[in-house]
Amino acid sequence: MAVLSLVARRLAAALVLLGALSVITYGLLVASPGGPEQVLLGTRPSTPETRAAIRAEYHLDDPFPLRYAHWLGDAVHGDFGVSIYSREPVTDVIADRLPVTAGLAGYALLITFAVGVPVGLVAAMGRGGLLDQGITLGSLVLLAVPPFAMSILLLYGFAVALGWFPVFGAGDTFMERVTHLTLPAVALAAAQAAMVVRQMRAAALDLAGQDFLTFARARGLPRTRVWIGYALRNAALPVLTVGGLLLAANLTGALFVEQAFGLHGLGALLIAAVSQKDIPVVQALVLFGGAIVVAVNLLIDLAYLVVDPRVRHGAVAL
Amino acid sequence: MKTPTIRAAVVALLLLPVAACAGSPQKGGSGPERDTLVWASSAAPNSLDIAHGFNNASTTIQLAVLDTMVTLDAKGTPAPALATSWTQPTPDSYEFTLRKAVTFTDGSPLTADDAAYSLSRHLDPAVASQAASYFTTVKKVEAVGTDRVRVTLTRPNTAFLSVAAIAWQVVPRKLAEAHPGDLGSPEVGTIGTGPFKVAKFSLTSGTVLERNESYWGPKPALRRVEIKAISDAETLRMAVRSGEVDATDGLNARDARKWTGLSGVTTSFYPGNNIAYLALAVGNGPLKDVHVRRAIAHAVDREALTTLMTGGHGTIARTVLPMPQMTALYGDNMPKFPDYSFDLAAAKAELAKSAYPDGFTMAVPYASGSDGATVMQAVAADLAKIGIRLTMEPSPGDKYMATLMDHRGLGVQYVNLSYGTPEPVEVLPDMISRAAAEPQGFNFSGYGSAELDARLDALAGATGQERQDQVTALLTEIGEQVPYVPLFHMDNGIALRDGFTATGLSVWNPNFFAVIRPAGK
Amino acid sequence: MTLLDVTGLTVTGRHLVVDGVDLTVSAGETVGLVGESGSGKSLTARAVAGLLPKGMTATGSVTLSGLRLLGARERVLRSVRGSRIALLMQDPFAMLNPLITAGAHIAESLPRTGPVRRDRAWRRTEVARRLAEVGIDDPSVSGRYPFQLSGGMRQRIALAAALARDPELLIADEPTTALDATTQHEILTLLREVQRARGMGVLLITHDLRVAFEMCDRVAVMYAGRIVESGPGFDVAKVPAHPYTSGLLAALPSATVTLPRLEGIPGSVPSAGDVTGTCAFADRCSQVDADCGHARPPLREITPGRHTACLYEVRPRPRVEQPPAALREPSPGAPLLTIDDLSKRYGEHTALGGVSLSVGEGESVGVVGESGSGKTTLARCVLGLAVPDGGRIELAGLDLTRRGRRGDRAHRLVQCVFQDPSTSLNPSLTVGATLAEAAAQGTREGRLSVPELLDLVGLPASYAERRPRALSGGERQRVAIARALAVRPALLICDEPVASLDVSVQAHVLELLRTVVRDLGTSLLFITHDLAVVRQITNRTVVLLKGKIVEEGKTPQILDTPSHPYTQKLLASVPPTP
Amino acid sequence: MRGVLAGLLGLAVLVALFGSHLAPHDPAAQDLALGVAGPSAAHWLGTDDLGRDVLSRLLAGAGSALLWPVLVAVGTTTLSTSLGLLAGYRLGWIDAIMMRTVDLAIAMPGMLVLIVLVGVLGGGYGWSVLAMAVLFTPGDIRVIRSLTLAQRELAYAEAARTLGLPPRRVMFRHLLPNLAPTVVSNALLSFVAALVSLAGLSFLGIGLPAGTPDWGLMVEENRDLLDLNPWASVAPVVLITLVATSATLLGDRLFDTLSKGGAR
Repeated sequence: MAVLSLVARRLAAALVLLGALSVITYGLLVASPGGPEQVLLGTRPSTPETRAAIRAEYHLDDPFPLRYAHWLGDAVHGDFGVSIYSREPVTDVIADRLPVTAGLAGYALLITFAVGVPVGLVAAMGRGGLLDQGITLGSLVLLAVPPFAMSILLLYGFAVALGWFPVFGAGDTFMERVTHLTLPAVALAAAQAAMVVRQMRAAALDLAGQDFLTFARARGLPRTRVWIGYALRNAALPVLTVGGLLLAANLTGALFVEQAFGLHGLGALLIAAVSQKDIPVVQALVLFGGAIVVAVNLLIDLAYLVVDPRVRHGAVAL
Repeated sequence: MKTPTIRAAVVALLLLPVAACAGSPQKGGSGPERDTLVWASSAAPNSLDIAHGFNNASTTIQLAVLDTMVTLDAKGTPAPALATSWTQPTPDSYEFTLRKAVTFTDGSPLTADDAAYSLSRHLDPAVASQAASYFTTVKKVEAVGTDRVRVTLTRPNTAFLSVAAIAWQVVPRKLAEAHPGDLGSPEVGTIGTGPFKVAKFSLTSGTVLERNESYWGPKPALRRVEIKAISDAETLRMAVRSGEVDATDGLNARDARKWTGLSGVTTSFYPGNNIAYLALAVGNGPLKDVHVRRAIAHAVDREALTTLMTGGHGTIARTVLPMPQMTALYGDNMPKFPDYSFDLAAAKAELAKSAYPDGFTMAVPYASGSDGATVMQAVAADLAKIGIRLTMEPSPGDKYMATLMDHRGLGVQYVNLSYGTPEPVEVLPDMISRAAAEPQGFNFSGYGSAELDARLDALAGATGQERQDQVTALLTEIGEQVPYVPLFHMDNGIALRDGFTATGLSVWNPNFFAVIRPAGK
Repeated sequence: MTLLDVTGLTVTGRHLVVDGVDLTVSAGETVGLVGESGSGKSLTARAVAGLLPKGMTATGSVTLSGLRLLGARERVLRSVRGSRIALLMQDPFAMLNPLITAGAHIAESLPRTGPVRRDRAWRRTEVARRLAEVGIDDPSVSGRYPFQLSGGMRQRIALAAALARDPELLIADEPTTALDATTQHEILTLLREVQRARGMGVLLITHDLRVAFEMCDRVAVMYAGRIVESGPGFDVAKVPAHPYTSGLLAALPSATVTLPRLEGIPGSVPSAGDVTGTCAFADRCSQVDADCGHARPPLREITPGRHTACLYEVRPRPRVEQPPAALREPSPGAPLLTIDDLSKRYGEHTALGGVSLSVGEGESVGVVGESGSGKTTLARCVLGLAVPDGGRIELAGLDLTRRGRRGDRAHRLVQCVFQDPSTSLNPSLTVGATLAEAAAQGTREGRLSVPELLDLVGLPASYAERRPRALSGGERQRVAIARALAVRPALLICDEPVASLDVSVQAHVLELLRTVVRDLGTSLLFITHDLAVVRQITNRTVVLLKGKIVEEGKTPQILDTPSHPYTQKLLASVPPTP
Repeated sequence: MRGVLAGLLGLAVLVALFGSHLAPHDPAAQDLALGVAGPSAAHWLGTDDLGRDVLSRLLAGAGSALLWPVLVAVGTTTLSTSLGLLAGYRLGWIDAIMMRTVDLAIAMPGMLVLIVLVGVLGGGYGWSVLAMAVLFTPGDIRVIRSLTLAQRELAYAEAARTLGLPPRRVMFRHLLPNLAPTVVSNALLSFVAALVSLAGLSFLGIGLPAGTPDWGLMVEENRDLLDLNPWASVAPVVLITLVATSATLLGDRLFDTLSKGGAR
């Protein structure tokens, strides 16, 4: 069965990936100067006894392989340890932050497609026309604006100058969430929407040249049938792929925006954790990120499986 | 160019639906009677237990929730708190009498046992308390009867009370014993006898305090305090500006100009118990030479630096002690200390006397993006004028901190430390004791000797005039040998939106939530 | 009565491509529109169906039994398409939606209104009926996806879909070009049957004169965007009334006789825009004179229903009386190439199942087979582009199958001319560079210079400067031949070298190959699907079927008296040469 | 249009090379007395909080702002092109190994790794540049490989092989020129990506020494001056965007022309 073997293959790959990721990050963090002491001792003078106690508690004097093995042993039992900084279980720390980032990512993705797909199609239809050129140029510019610059721009424009939106935080109720996350989502989506516009435009143009589209029209099929059954369905896959990758990117890489909008999301957490040598948190985050990427890719492949018979019947390898 | 129009269109398209419900972003604070304060700190509090959260953000909350045995009055002298009174039977022991009928917010009564344990736990390595070094002189803590606590020291320590005023925060023994490592974490939280109790503590969505209605002391005017962490200074400022935040202490005197400009916001500054200086590693090459050190002291334009870094809300530092400690110690009759005016000629002259008449080049590590970065840039510019070339070596804050605390590659360091007590003994050992010259210590100049250590010990026990003279002597020596170049004292500041006032802000009483009150109340 | 009436149709894109075409198709009639690539025949078809590519515009008039199509609203056209005009396109692999089943294609094309209720059951039976009409009785086919079907099957499905709403006119644009000879034959027969049964009009677009003559009641020959001759197929074939037509006919290779000389038409097709004011064929014409250049000759009627755009009588071409079989007999002795029990598999598919053959010194052997017969794999194995699973290849005493033994001698022994002229040359290198590089790979003595090589293949030395994109398909193949011969190989392999060339050009290239190998004494292994070509250029022929040799012998006797049924089938499916 | 683009980029290059000479003031000269100030005759774009001339710093910063991304682009392109060609042409185990690795690398959460890497290694753009090159390469390798696979099947490539040309020659003289359009536009794309990401890293406080005149760093250092002198941080953003846009646009155009020209 195609699906099973696919899933199996992917899971195997995932294990390798996560293994590699964890070793690399752990190694980097251990190798880099300074340890969790700074965080644990604070910026106050400390006594030798305290320092000794800490080194013992966090196995700071063990050799790297031993420490890693220690961590791995717990990790495989689902115990990702306790945050050095906040002293709560890492899983809680992440669970605490996830909703913000997830909301942001989802919202951004929504905007990205709500804008990207139609605009891309419009551009493709009016190919070479003024509108098309405008859109193409516009998307290029959006691609070129650094996300954090975009954040600052929006922040000043809509939150400070116009005061339409809150400046920071993620809000508590659903409605608050929406208002709080709108600007960050836009900042995040801007470049991605531009990407999707380009993608969609290309896909549509490519389709327009396809014989089977002409043949469909030649048989006098109704417009809806041609557009939905033929054009969209065939354009869906590439766009779908982009969407998945964007989602993964947003979940793991929204840190600029989170930083600028003072959102306590995973990105912000990562930055803090890295600078605090909060190894358990960083490890968990990186693994989480890896897992997300793997999962998304798997979902995309499954989607292909569903939509494209050639893949389903193993005529084309994934 | 079509771009702007397109972008505008896109954004507008997205905003329209939500713009409606975006209504007034003001939350909290916007209630009918404004006894809810939305407070923002520039860093997230990481623990409600000083043993693991000895930093501004955390301590601010701790002092609102937990009571200390003693406290400091406006002049910085110890005053009763949970201890109604105390005696000093021998120079090296204290006996505190506990306030009657005080209960923790969980209803359980406060006992002498709780109080005693709350101190002794800081000595337990298993707790790995960040406050441990404050209590190194504590030998024994015991509950005497139901309402008295006796503390025995290894040797007399005049600073003990002042230190206790910050770090001896009283928690229930049961709770503390059960959680040596993670008391005060979001999971465990904490219980105190203070004016407020914790309604919610999360590193992500912030902290909420509610008035402790059964508080033994004067009730705070605020019913509820919501505490947010906004790490980005600019975002924080805009949050206050837009009214989403009512008050914050997260403003750097340096940015005063930007804050004072905000409408509907009053910013007030008061002397901070901090000292910014350059540490000159006396063990390192050219810096071995006292003339070089003096030359540097002369060459740095402290006045310009002070205005740059404190935006007019600070003072030039003449000695290495924080201003409040100086005033607490000397009052108005400040003695004259060796001072090095900004004088390039004098600087060149000093340098000429040294082994490096034409100057030298030296690497200077610093934390990128920090105040240090700015200061060192300015200093480098100054020193270049007398031929001392500093090559800037940036590294991320944490990495810099790590190398610094390992005392690796010390040269010219910018250091700015805040302290908690009016006691010079809290500061001086950090600067000139040989113990502090070891890794994890704060003596970055490496200046020190057995003789000095002895004098420091003596100072620890000294009182009155004797104490004053000893400090003066030490400061004078530091002034002559210049292991440190004092730079400036920076004021602390808080910003309040209209509708709130703060009276009696003092460096010795960082309990903001007790002093901030709705306007008119 | 006339069904389709096209008058003065002109199509312009970046420049003029169709220039005033008049054309009629009556009900029940099959009209062939013949022309080489670039003659504008396909665009004419597209214009009629109102499906011109973006950026192209048509003027003139197109009416379908009175209804104006050209310039009509899209809504009108949509109501006409499928139900009255159907369009069948060339590439069966690109014409179907890869994501839906064969059945779905037909079902979605069925009329949406009618006397009986259009429910599921009806649709199923209807689909089955339509499939049966195009000769597919296996109902499971309707459940399959395009990629699971052979080219022929797909073309049948496409036809069924195109006819689903019973149009009066079917425009078939090169419907069989992409298919194998035998399949092509089947589809054409099917097309004729369906046309007869339904009595519908068919406009058949093709580049293959023979197909046109075989299929059509009337034939119109297109050249550079205009029609140069039209008339009943039979007459046109017998007595061409335009030099171009007669040129084409002369260039046609024949499967029945070995022509002493293969004559192509000199020069190449001009673009319609450049010749609006003159006879488009003038500067390639053997009997051109002053008047041809002055004005555009009108399409004049010579006999009823017979038109030509030439001002003059077409002189009959002089028949070169020469003993046929100009091919020299191979010198007897040890064979140059010996292939022994060669086998190669790709996964499940067996490309070669134990093939043994030999090529003698100076001999020319043809390998005939359809796609999937393994003929190309055979070539690739000899060239070392594929590694055989078993068997031996010995070339001039050198064992090519032993790994690593190919060394630097092999490439001097065997070279190849590949099929696709569009990719046979490196687009980023000049012709000169390509040839020089090739020559450098040969032995020092007797190394040919670039000009010599160009001269060898009948190209001016100035071509050395050009890049491939400035060359016509024929010229590219000439260069490709020169490149292959540059190292003076003992054996030249040709893999369908002329398959994608127009007839007139094809003739040139074949003639060139014939003479060159004769002069250089190179042995030839000629791989093709076209029996007529084999006849012209090989002494011996090997017929491959599914990776096995089914028949082998002297070319004439195989083509004249085939013994194996498959060979007979192949021969039967070659359209008769007039 | 292309003229305009080339002009813009040419200008950028000129400034990058000679910017510090064009600067009206010494970009490092501080004027603490003046501090931050808006545009004036003396300082067209005003000054930052150390009283340094913004315009001069922009000009002087062009160098580092453009140099590093160029390094990334060059590194990424050469690496990905040669590896992609190798894998796609040689196939076999080389290809297998390389592709597995690429799959792995692509599945890595790029931004995460970058932050951890640079956050830990710290100091200077050097590491960031390296890390970025490593992050960008796998994707390009894939593209180049698949193109190579397509090209090597084409008649001209097979002819080259049958001529017994050495693999290196086939790869670089025959295949590479026909991949040019993709290679070039890839290079420009990674340039843009690097330009933007490096600015981003500066924003996170990772990268160059404070006070180095560098566009990304200026945005970060001066963004809290937006009220007092917006130009200090807006100008660099505009410049970054401008350069990035024209680079991408040029990439698109070049791709079109090259593929029309060189290849079929």
